[in-house]
Amino acid sequence: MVRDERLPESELGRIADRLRGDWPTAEAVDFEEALGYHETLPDEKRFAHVLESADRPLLQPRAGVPRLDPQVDLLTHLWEDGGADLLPTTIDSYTRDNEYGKAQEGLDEARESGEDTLNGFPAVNHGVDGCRELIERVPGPIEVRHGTPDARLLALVTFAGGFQSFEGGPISYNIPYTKRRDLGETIEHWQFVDRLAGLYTEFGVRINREPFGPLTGTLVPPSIAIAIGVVEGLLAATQGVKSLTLGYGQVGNLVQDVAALRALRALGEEYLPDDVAVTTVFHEWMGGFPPDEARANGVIGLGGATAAVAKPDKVITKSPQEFQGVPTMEANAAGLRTTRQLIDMLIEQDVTLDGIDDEQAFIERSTRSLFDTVFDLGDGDVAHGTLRAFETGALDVPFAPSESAKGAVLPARDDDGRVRILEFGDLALSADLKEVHRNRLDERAETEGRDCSFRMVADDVDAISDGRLIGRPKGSTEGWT
Amino acid sequence: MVRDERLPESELGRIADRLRGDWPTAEAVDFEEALGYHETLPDEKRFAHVLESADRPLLQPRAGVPRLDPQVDLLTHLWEDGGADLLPTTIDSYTRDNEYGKAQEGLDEARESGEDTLNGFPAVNHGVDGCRELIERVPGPIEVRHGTPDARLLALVTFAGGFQSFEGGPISYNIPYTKRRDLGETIEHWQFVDRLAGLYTEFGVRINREPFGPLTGTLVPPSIAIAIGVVEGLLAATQGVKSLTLGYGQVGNLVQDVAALRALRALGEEYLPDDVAVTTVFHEWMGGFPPDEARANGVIGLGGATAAVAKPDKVITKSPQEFQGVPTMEANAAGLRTTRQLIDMLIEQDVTLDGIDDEQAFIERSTRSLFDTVFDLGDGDVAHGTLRAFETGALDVPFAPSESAKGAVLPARDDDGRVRILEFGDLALSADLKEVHRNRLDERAETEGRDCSFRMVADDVDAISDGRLIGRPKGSTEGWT
Amino acid sequence: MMPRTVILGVIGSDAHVVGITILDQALSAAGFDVVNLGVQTSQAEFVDAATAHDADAVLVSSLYGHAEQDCRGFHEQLAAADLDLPTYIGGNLAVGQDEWTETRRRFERMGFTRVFDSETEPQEAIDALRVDLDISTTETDRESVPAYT
Amino acid sequence: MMPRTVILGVIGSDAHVVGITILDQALSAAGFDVVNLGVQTSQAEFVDAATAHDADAVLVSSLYGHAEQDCRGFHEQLAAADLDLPTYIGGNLAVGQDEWTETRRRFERMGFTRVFDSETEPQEAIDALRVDLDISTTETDRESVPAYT
Repeated sequence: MVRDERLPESELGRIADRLRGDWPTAEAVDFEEALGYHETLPDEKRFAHVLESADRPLLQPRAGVPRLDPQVDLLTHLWEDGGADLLPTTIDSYTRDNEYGKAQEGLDEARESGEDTLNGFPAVNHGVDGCRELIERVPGPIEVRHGTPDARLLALVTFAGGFQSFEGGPISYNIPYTKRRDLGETIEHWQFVDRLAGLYTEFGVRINREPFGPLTGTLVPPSIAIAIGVVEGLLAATQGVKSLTLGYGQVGNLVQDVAALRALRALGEEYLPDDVAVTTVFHEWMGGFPPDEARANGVIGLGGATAAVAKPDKVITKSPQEFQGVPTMEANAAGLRTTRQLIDMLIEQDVTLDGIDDEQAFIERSTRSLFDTVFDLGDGDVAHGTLRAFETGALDVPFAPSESAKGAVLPARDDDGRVRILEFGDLALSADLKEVHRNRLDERAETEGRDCSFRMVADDVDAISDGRLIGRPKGSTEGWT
Repeated sequence: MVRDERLPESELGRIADRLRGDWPTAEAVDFEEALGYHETLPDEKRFAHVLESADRPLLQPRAGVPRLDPQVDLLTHLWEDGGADLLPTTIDSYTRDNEYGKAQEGLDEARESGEDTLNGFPAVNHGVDGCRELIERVPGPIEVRHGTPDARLLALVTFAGGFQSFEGGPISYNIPYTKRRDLGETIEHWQFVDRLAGLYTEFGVRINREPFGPLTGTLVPPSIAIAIGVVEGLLAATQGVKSLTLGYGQVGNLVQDVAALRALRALGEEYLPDDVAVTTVFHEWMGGFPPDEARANGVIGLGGATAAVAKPDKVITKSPQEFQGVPTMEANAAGLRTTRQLIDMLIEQDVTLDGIDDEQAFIERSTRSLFDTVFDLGDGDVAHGTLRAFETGALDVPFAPSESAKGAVLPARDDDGRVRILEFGDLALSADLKEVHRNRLDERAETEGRDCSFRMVADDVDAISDGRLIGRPKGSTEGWT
Repeated sequence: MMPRTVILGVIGSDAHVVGITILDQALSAAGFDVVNLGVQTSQAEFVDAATAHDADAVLVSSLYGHAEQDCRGFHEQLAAADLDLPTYIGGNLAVGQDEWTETRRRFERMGFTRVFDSETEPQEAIDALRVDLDISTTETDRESVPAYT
Repeated sequence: MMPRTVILGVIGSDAHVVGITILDQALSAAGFDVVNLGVQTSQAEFVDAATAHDADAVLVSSLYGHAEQDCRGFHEQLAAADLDLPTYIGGNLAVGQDEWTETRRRFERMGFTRVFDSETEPQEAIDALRVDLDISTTETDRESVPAYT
């Protein structure tokens, strides 16, 4: 049974040796040699250093193409024309499924045809040398962003390849991404990733780890996102990770978003050990975008304004082409610059909003309720408690495809546009907290002259892409999307 | 000497008769026939009705091309694809200089070549029938927007042509637009325009009048803009105008902009007669735009967010192509939709900002100080007082090209980005009010480690187009621009 | 009369979960017994669930554009398991610029009783089930559950 | 020694007022007596003002792209009025894609002592005036006025 205990070094080595057989490039991984390589990197390519020493929110886009040269060009464009402060390398879907053979076929095809047949950069296939070439040819620090439930080999290769930041976690890269992955097994897999990051850290190479805050990206109540982020942070800290970036995805209500980011930072600093440097990342709206670049720019604008008020350490930006899928690099850079303009115009202003403290206190109480239940269910062990909490529905994620989650929680916006909970399932919130959610949703129901029901949820899911925040009734809800 | 007295109807008729000689199309103007025409217009084309009965901020772009068919297409596009609530017809520069002959040449050339050789719609040349065709073929209410110091003939033709809203005023269309126009004469010219609007109003055709709030569009302190708007409103009310829209141009500081719009509404309602319906219009940033559509969208986004919080009756939108001059109709529509998305996402949210009340009180005290001086200088006559106030510099507009204004006032942003006054000239602000400005600018000077000087002004003028709000020193100020 | 049982699932390797979650809620609220198989459901899982639960109808969802491949042979499998019941499919069924009428006909020829596009409201599916399963409105209305349960 | 007098104005029908306002402030702060003719100033107005104020230098600004036409014959008029003094021009002087060096040479050939682009800081013009009018830095520094006067 999985426990929140540090993976012994012998076990780490044993697993690493087994993983080497999974794909030939893993053979080139040599921990001591990799330490030496990392030491050659200048400060401006050390991810944790850049992030933790920043005095303003840093901007980071998403981006990944299969071949090395185009990936260098793409990241260089986002750096130079977009003014990105931090860079990403998004990994392809085959790698996320550990299908390195298929990724190789895609990469070979891309190299032959010049067309991108993969939706990201297959870092394992590029191997240690390919990763290092990318690190060397691109001017900024780069994070591995992926969505891989079992990311052990990916971490092994990319850490040796010079990457110093790695997104994901056992809950956040399982529950929202897959149907049948066993959560206990995923926790074990991420203990390996985190232990490896911890080992690099012990030897002076500070690897930044970033749980994926937005989860399903669809109206996730802040307390759920924060509780899961803190749990993943604790699991990582146990393995020796010292640089943690906790994440949160914009819901679109200014007060709730600012309050949530403050709660995230406060609870992260409270729950995580003192020697862990906690930073925060704000994801611009991850739900459906309007099918119109002008309106999409409005959504991005609100994201930038929220970031300027909340001042997270990092902002993950969206592009005006979000609706159509992968943006051109020009659109991706445009999203960065629109966000930058709003932040730079607003950040020196004293913008103090009423109601932040109350909302923050409510989010913190709710998060504590969830977190304490996890802790209790595990008899003090966070790993075990997490498993039990998801089994019982005490911890749950709305719209999660995973069989490991009950998926009984349903969110809806209140009359002010804040995300509340309509269906709790067995979510571990006390009666008084549930009462607040119900009252707020009843207020909305009264405003709209209809009952609280799944219709609100359906309307809210589509609202922003339809050009508003709250899914007020107008007769068009969608059932099959 | 000009006095704030209602123009006798005989005098109105005499001037109208004289104007008829200025351009042949004026012959077709028949007041009684025009009243009958206006009565045929449906409610949705009655400007004042639409504006005054709205329950949310209405959006209006700027747009004008010389020929009728393209103007119909342009406005229809902005209505359908931009979702504009109110439409504009921007008049060409020749008409603004009363050069109807040159406007005719431009229009003829445009008709022959199919290329737009004028920068707007020459409404006088199109005449009553041309205007009516435009009104009939376009789905929404249309305002005449221009910049004409002597707009008497333009008003005569466009009112008869079915337009029910008319921008401008004797100060706001003189001081920021021309060098040598006599202010007293301009006041007389606008008394004619306002009296004509008042006469239509008496006969049931409510003509909406809108003083041009942004003035020079360059860091205009709110109290100056509001004082001039109220003065122009009073002059219009004397002539019988009952529908007045007072304007204000965004300076980019959220708290100051919201406070200014509230002060504008409060003082407008206080100073203007009870039977005048006062509405407010917020202009998105009128200063220099970034030479980059993505960053321009950020500026527009902040404008939309400000509008959502301040809730003016109307918003004049900008386009992402603002930097390059006249936008394509697609870019113009995009600016509308970006603004709309921000407003629709934010307007139902309870966004209450600290410091609004204090800033509003400061703006109101400053405005009263200016307004009371105007009143005193005129021995109770606003028209006369305005002339004397501009002569003495008691009332002044920064960066005004006009010889009728002292142009001694210089604005600069404080440490929070709010527009304050660095050089007062003879501006009629009491010592305690000046002290506030000085203290705020001294705070900034200390932050920046430099003295308060014209360098701050130069840096601030360029700041937004350079991608920030406050022109912090970095060694590049521009002298010749 | 017993509530009717409907099987719900997203077919193939499609992982779009929002629509089916809302459909589940809507059907439950309308009084149906819903067996929600979730995302990434195989044809065999649909057939097994329909047999095991003695289902009255099967509702298939597909959002990622591969519905035609994923549903090939589905009705033959249902028939092989002696299942004769209404089958609905809904979602993004057309790839590219296909006319909707053409798309609908193609899926009807494959054996689906009804074909819905992605704009369809849950209520339409509920109304169709009432017709196809011969349920009177009063009956299901009596069965409907409040939202907070 | 008396402060030096400089004539300032935007030539032609150009109405850009911001730059000249700031230049006025900068020159005044640096101790010059500034005669600011404002926007839309004709050649004759420049000449008359230089004569009337016994000016030490003339600074011409042009932002709207018609500087060359607006300045044609300007130096001939100055000479006719027996004015021999440094003349500067600055602003957006090139139309279209002209090389800056080419533009600068063209205005120098017309008789301007110095030619500045629109990115030029006021301080550069001040420094140039000090050189051209043979003013020691200490002298003007002593003359400089605080910002709040």
